[in-house]
Amino acid sequence: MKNTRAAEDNELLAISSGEAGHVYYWHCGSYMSRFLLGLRDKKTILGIKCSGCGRVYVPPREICGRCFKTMDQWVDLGTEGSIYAFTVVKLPYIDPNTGKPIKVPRTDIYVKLDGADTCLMHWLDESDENKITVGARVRAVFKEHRRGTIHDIECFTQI
Amino acid sequence: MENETILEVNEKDGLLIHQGVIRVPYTWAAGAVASKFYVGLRNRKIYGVRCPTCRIVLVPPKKTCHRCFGELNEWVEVSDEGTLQTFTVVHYHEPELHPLKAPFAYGIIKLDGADTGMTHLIAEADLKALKEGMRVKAVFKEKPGGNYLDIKYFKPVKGEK
Amino acid sequence: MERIAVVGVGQTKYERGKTKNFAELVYEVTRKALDDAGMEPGDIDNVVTTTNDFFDGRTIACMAVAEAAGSYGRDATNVEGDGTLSAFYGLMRTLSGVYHTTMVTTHCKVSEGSPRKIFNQAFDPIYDRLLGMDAISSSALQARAYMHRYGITEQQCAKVSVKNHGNANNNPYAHVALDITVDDVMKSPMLAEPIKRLDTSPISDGACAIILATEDVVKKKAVRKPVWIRGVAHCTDAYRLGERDLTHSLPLETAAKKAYQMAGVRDPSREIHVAEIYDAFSYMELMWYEGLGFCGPGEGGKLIDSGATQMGGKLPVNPSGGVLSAHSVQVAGLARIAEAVLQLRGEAGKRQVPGAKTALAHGITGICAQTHCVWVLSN
Amino acid sequence: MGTRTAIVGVGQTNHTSKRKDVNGQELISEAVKRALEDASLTLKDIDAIVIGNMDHFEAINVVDGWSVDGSGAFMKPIMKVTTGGSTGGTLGSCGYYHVASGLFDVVMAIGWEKNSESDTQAAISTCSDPILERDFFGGAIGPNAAEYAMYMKQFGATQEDAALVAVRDHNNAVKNPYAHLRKLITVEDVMKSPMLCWPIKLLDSCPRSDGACAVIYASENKAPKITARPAWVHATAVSHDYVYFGDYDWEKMPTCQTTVSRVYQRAGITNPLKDVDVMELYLPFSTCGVVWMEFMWMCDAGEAPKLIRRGVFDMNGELPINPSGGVLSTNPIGATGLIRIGEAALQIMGRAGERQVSDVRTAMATAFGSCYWFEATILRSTKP
Repeated sequence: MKNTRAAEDNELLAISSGEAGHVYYWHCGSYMSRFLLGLRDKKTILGIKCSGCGRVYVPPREICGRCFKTMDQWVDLGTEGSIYAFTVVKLPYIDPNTGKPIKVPRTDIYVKLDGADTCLMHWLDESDENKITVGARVRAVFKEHRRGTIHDIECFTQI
Repeated sequence: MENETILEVNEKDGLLIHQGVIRVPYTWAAGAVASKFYVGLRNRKIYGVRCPTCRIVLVPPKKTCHRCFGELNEWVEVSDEGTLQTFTVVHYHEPELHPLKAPFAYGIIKLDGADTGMTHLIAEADLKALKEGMRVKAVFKEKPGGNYLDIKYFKPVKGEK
Repeated sequence: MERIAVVGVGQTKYERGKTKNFAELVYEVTRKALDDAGMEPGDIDNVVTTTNDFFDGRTIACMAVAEAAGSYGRDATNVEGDGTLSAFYGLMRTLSGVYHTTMVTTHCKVSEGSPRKIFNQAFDPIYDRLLGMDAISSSALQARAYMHRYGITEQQCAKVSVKNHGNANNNPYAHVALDITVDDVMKSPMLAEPIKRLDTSPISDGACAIILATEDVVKKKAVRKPVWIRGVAHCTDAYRLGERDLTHSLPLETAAKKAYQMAGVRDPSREIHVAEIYDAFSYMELMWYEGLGFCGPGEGGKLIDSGATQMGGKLPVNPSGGVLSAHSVQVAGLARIAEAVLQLRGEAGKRQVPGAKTALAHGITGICAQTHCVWVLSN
Repeated sequence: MGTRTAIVGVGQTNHTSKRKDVNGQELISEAVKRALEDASLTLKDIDAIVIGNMDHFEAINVVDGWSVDGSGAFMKPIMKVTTGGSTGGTLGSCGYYHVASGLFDVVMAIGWEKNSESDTQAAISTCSDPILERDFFGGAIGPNAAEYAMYMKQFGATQEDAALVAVRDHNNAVKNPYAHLRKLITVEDVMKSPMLCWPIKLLDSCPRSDGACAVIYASENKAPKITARPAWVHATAVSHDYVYFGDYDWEKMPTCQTTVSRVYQRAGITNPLKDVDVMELYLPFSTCGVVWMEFMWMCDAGEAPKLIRRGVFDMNGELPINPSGGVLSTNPIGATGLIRIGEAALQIMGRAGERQVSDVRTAMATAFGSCYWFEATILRSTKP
């Protein structure tokens, strides 16, 4: 950035943003709040069912995009499901939350909870890809101290 | 909480508000043109470029003229003194943004030899006495960092009230 | 141009700290717009959403509202900028012959992020971003330049604030309705000279949606009170403030002339019956009067003094209370169109301008309103 | 009915990993000047401009206004559209609708990205929902890897089949002077490259690039005066069906199927192998070049490896795919989809240089991004 010895005509500078962060207060809304409070207070995963097409969505949301209808049939999906897809992240990319590299290896999974039609994303407590199979049964492991975020589930573990 | 987006959770009437921070660091290439400008500032010289078609000198310099879209490569040195075209005295505090503590002023300065204005800070001045048309002069930073604040600010030329 | 109508509009109430998330806000207004148009979701054949990744705190922010806007199974796209531009793109799609009925949505929760920092990111990272300017301080440079050149007074700007905050009392969607005097504005805290607290717009959250349809659809669906689009244009100034004439908006003048030409409007001050314009700061309304040809250059102050732009005046401007009374950034321009539509339908309630037949809506985007978009509508 | 519209000019930068010598505006201006030159037009001839990128890669708010010094939008109409990875396709559609509306005669679409200015993965991960998915989103690679793992299991396809796609695209890029990665590779090179997410390896994946692309659209009145052989737009379509990454039914790529069916139907295509002469596909991973073929009506389920092994999609095959080298060789994200459209147009116009496929009358371009959203455009040498 500051190579003062370089020849004037060839010197190419760059401007750095520094460490500045942007704070956000995201409102979860009533549907997502109920889902998160389910994790926090009942250690269970809630979904919502569309009365039009019968699809069960997790995370729950106000509308079914397919039917363009308000949904109100809450479904308790429990804590178990199967792995729909996974990836073991090995590249320590910059965490947008901290500006510092993430810890690797980290296993991201798409879990299809029993009774749901969509997947929930989370972490799996296994980073050896040879020990993970698509379709394997998994269960949510809840944290002791829960505060109403998706991380009230510590991770999923293979049953 | 490390590697977690949500730092704080607020609850009100059964509704949650999640607080988080996005901290993606950026490094913007200045490019050859702006680099030359900043190398100039390091030597306490302010460079602009002349557009031969539009017959104007643009400061700070750029590669393409916005008016005629012609390539600009005729470098000219302009004065470190100029005229204050407009200004504002800022009274609110925004410490993460403002390089100076309020009250301070921003101005648009047309340097002698330039045809476009340059936005910058105004300091070392009686803020109540600022006026359009006032003569101001660049104050350079002691240890240049290769960015826009290598001119620390502009200050009124002596003799100006 | 083939005749295209605005057939439905929907707005949320604008307020700070709305508890609905992006999708829920958008669903509220798409539902309202459909009901307003007497249409079913199946009648919509394509969607234009409007998002800003910085305000929403995520890149590809349009993902969050796809379902709520009705994008599932439909051709959908996303504009980043003022809602007047999204609506313009929606108009193009409706005119293209490929689609016939377009849903246009926009939402913004200004209160969730750091608006000053977000605005600062519009400045050039290579050059002047480090100065730390935001909307207030950069607009203050423009306000002073404009006022200095034409001898516009702070009191004249204050009159805009008094008028619009007062008008907001008649608008159930408005965020900040106030009964104030010029003196109140003058005594409100100075932020960046000459802009004081009451010269500025509030931090508002909200959403707005409109539905555009071809004349065939209007006939087929027997749309009640269609409002026809007569002219639209947008235009952009130079990027750097030091390269512009800050005292006179050439892009606004250019966009307005083009929109008037399309609409066959020769004398806007007589042919426009009501205008909803983007007054992010009080001085802007005066400058935009001039750019829109409501008065001559430098006569914005005189026009507000004359009372012509008040309710009951010759050309009421911002009967809704304008952006000064509700500023949900990317929504504000589309809200101007929605308000103009309500006026032309005679459904603007207590803020109705009687007998309005031709209305103008206006949006801006960028530093010191670098881009302007002008709409002329009629019933 | 709308105005018939054609592409009359294409310009792009020499894409590379990092352009220190230019800032974003200057990068854009290179593509704009080349597009104007390609169409023998000047900026005065341009009635409106559309621009797009992904905000969190460069952190520039109001890119449309900022771009003026590079895009040439001074005192012109400009607007910004963006849909993530598919932004380039979105830009092409936006340029097309500007002209098709009858409101503008000559319109320029510009896509750009300087991926070198931030950590691409950090910026892209902010596209996921902060409340729910951001911390678990390691990018599109996971599902695509799983997709191919299942495909291999179901149909007996191999990693070498995907490697053939990587070899095809990378080696085509050697003949494209604008491509970022231009190195001849072999199946062995692909197989030996580092495993990123089994079974996807480094050479199966797209790079990140600095680059810009500009494409000029013109009305039926103007197009024939600008160029003797314009590339007429016959159809565009898009599918934005999903909100959360977890919603996606990626085993079946429904967004791809919907979009492709729509454009084929609108353009009267029933058998792409016969009816289309060249394709520029947004394939972020080589595996997509195997799995998605059946969703694009190229073959029956599981048959793609046979076609690939037979060289059907090679430069001298029945339906060449990605003569430019595709996304695997060049990926300035906001421009990537527009480069596909620009390259498809160059093929129709007969201006694709060494990468030209002979006698192209129908070409197709696609874009892919965000929540597995999909866009497609069909271009022809004849008016619609």
